Amino acid sequence: MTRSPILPFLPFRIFPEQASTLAPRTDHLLYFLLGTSAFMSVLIAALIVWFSIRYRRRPGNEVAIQIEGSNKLEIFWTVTPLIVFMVAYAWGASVYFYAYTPPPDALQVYGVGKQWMWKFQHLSGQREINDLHVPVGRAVRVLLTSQDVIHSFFVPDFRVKQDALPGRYTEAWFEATEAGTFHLFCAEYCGTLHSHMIGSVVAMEPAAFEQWLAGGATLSPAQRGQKLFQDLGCNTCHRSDTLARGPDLVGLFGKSVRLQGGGVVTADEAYIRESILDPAAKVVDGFQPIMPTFSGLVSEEGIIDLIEYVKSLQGEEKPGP
Amino acid sequence: MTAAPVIIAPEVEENYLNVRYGVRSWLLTKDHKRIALLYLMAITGAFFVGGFFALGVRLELLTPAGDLLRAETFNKFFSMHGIIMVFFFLIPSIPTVLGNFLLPLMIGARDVAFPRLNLASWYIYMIGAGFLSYTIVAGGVDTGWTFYTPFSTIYSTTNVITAALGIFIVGFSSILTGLNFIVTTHKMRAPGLTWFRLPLFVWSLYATSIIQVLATPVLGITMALVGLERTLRVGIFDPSLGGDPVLFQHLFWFYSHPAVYIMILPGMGVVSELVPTFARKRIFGYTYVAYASVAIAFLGFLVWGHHIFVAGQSMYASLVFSMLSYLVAVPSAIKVFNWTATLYKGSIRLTTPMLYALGFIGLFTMGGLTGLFLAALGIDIHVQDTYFIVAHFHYIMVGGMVMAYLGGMHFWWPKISGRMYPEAWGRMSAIIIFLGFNLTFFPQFVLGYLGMPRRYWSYPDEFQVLNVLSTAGASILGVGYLLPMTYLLWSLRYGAHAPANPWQATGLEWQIPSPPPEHNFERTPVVTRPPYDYPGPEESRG
Amino acid sequence: MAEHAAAIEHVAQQFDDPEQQRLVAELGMWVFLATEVMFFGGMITVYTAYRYLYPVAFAHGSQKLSVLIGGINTGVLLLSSFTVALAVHAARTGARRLLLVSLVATIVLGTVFLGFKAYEWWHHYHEGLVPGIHFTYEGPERAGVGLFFWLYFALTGVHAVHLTIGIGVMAVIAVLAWRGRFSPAYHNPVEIAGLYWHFVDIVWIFLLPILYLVGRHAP
Amino acid sequence: MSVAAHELHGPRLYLGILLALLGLTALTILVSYVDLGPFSAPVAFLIAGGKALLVVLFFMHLKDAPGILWLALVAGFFWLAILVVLTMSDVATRGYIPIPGK
Repeated sequence: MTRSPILPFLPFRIFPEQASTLAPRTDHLLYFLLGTSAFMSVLIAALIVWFSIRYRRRPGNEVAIQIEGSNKLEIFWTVTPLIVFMVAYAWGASVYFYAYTPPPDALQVYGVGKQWMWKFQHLSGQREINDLHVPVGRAVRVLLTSQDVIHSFFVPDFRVKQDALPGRYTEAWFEATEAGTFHLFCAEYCGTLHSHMIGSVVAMEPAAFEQWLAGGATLSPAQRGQKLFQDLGCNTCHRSDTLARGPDLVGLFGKSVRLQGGGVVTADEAYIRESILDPAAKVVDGFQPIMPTFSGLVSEEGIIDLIEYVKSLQGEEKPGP
Repeated sequence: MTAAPVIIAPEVEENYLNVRYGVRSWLLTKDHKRIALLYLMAITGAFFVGGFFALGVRLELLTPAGDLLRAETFNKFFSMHGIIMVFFFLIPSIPTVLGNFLLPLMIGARDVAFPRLNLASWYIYMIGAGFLSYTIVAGGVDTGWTFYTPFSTIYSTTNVITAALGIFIVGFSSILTGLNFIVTTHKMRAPGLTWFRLPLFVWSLYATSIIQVLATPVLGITMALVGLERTLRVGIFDPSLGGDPVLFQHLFWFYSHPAVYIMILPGMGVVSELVPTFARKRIFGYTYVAYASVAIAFLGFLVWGHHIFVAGQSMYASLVFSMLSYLVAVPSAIKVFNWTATLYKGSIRLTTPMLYALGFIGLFTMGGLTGLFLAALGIDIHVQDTYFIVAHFHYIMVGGMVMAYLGGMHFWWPKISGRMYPEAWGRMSAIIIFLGFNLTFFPQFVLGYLGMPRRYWSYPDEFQVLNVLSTAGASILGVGYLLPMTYLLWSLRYGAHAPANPWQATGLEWQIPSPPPEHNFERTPVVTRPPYDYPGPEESRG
Repeated sequence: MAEHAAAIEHVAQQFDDPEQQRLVAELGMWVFLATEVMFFGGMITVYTAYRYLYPVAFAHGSQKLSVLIGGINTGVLLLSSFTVALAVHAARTGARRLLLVSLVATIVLGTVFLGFKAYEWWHHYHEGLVPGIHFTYEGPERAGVGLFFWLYFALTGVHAVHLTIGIGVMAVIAVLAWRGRFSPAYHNPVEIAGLYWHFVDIVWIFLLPILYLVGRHAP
Repeated sequence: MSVAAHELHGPRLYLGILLALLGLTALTILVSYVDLGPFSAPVAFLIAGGKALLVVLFFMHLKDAPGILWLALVAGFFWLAILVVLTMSDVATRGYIPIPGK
């Protein structure tokens, strides 16, 4: 049984641990709102109790003193809360921006929710179910999707939450500040064993994490992606020579792509995913929409592998112009 | 059985209850007062069925392991609890019972504008309730009351279609009641009863009706789309067929957020009647309280996006919805301040209805203030979909709305039934409910911030102490609700006969006998004075 | 005076006079129409979102519809609105013959509209354009085209249900008119039913461009 | 009495409105074949709105109706605008910020 460090006589905690860089930011806003709310609640309650006693009906106070109202007071208690609210709004928005803006050097992990488990994929090859190992002191970016219904990635001690939606990528990030094992919950109701879709985020000291990464690694996603790329026959069209019927993918990731009909799109994870599942949606200028859909043929994890493979094609320089 | 000790045998006047007898005279009635009683029976039934499911949920959560109910059953229990309480109790409760009974009386009319439509609304409600009863008997539904896609459309194996149909149908009952009240308020007021002489309960009913008329059809069409999607699987909210599940959430919350105001606005209206009556004082800032109702009804439509801050909504939209959410808190705050100011220099009697009203102000204040936490984007990320949310909306819906409903029921019980309820029992039950409520739901705020997600059948051990407290509170709350039910029924036979105006209140409804005659007013009253026109001492200021 | 008495006879007990009754009925209908706007509004929102997400697919889908039939049907419905306006005029002036003729013409026009609509639907079915039941479209943007047709059937279907109800209401009004229930002093039901009919017409006025006329100019 | 309250609209006026409506229908169909770029949809809605306004004003007699009926009509469309605009404020702004899902 864990006890609260603030009120240790209670048999339960009051605030969760602060185990990420986001947690104190969220909590400071909470303290501000708690303070304001406590003040208001106590004020209203005290006034009600005081008036109820002071102005109770009794001989000598059978008749009330009639007061119609006061415009000054009304304006006062309209404007004052509004100012406090706008402070809370701006503060909340700034925490929100922090919570959803990962630093560019963040370590990337893929997370796929399915009834009723979390599957994680490290870029170095480790796959985990319901556990997520991360290093302390380094930002971790979790790219989320779902294989069936909506789930939600929730780590209370990090104050992080983001729904994982089928058919889309969403993103959460955090930077753990202390080593330990923290609850990972699914927070969006997802069916019968919703409450069993829980796991742990294990934050490890960087050295320990490196050691963990080295052990038991199989093929990396990019390597698996390369194999899948060949198995599915993608390389028959996506190639750099003159037989190419689809765009060459080398050096594609992160670049802007000109589309048929004049649009421009950045080749990010979501675009590559869409191009695999719904190839006709955004066709690259100069190519025919002949690619068949791979929807139903590739699992969400397979798509992740393919995306990582396309990303890995980044470094190889094209031979000659 | 001994007869009740009747001290004076009062001359039984003809009233709406004894003017006609027999089942037919009730089931075919067009009298708004009798329709109110039909609704009272229906929603009381719904309340206790919904309460039964709540009991199951709370008992299961007594221990961390899922041991009392199976997971499937637990999920059906909280889903049925939510669906029944929201659509079949909270939304219809005050408008259809107190509203139906009082609106024509308060504005000096013989009936609502469309009496036949009013009865039809009740039958539509009963048909919807029939579909929902079938759903329960056939094994329930496990989607939660929110019916999120694609779970509800593809993955759930329970009776989603009949439940959606029940909600679709009961929605029309709500729409027609709202329509009836809007037209009644506009066109049926007694001579001299201008808008700013209306009781605040009428203002709040009017604001509620606007929401019912404009928001409910969107829920109807959304439920219809869910039902069709489940039958035909065409992909309207299914990402694997190109649909967008977040779009469903937009449509759902476009109704379901304003629906919270359908529940709470009439409650605010009741409190705005109770506080002046038992302080024997004009309400502080009448026009502000009146306009605040309309402002809440309007702003309440602009904030639904705060339910989906972490659901994949764009950052831009979240910023907009967060700011709008803070705006809707302002008129609510205005109301709380005005009620409190009304007590100042009043002549206050802490009767049962007043205890409920003051309890409402306290609990609503806490519910509203915790709403500010949820509107703050940064905190919402953490507490969304946890018990913090559960606690917050129970403070508004149960602590707020149900307290107001019970306060109103006690206040107007003499008018409705012609009998007085036992005052000592009334005060005791009001206090029990207040304490039981806080014990049930306050620990849930802490649970939520600690991170316990809602709709969990089992949970990690460290959450147990708070859950035990909550379940203990729930059993006290349960007793608290059974008490009024019992003594109000008791008073029907043994209660003292009520005079026309037991509280020396000012509204038009108190100028006629208790219970009222069939057509309310012998001759149409002419209103010449503002509402809450309580006497002051000669030297009164202002 | 006799007319006034006839009007008084129709006043329900909760009203003071026929004028109040008429205003109540009118306001009730308009509030109901506001509800109806929101009822269609839910689908319009879904339409807007998906048209934004799948602009090309919506153009493809729209091109599969027949502008000719859509145009003719718009004409038919506008004509029926005209006959309803005539019917209300006839009721106000006590022209019973004109009232009956206009009501029957309205019913006939409404039925013609439904006939064309049914023909269109039958045609779509044979072309395999009915999502969930018989959808064989295999061109580009299959998902978006499917959503377009799903919305097409939802919108035109709900509209057709409204029109069917309208025809039923007009039939009842026609029978009442035949029995001579209406007079210049009392004809609320004609006015109210007319408002409803015009609303159904207005819905179609918006459905024509959003369903039939998307991306017509595209190659 | 109720008749006197209304200005009577003759069948001739109705016929004129009908012809205008049919003309606008033909116009909107013809215009849809012209490539107006981003203006196609607004023009189509403008014409549809004009047609609806004609029906509302003359066939439904809102021209001479008390303000409260106007309020009901405006409320319906205004609330529809709230629903569409705020929903699109999400749907149309996804991906403005280069964070997946935001």
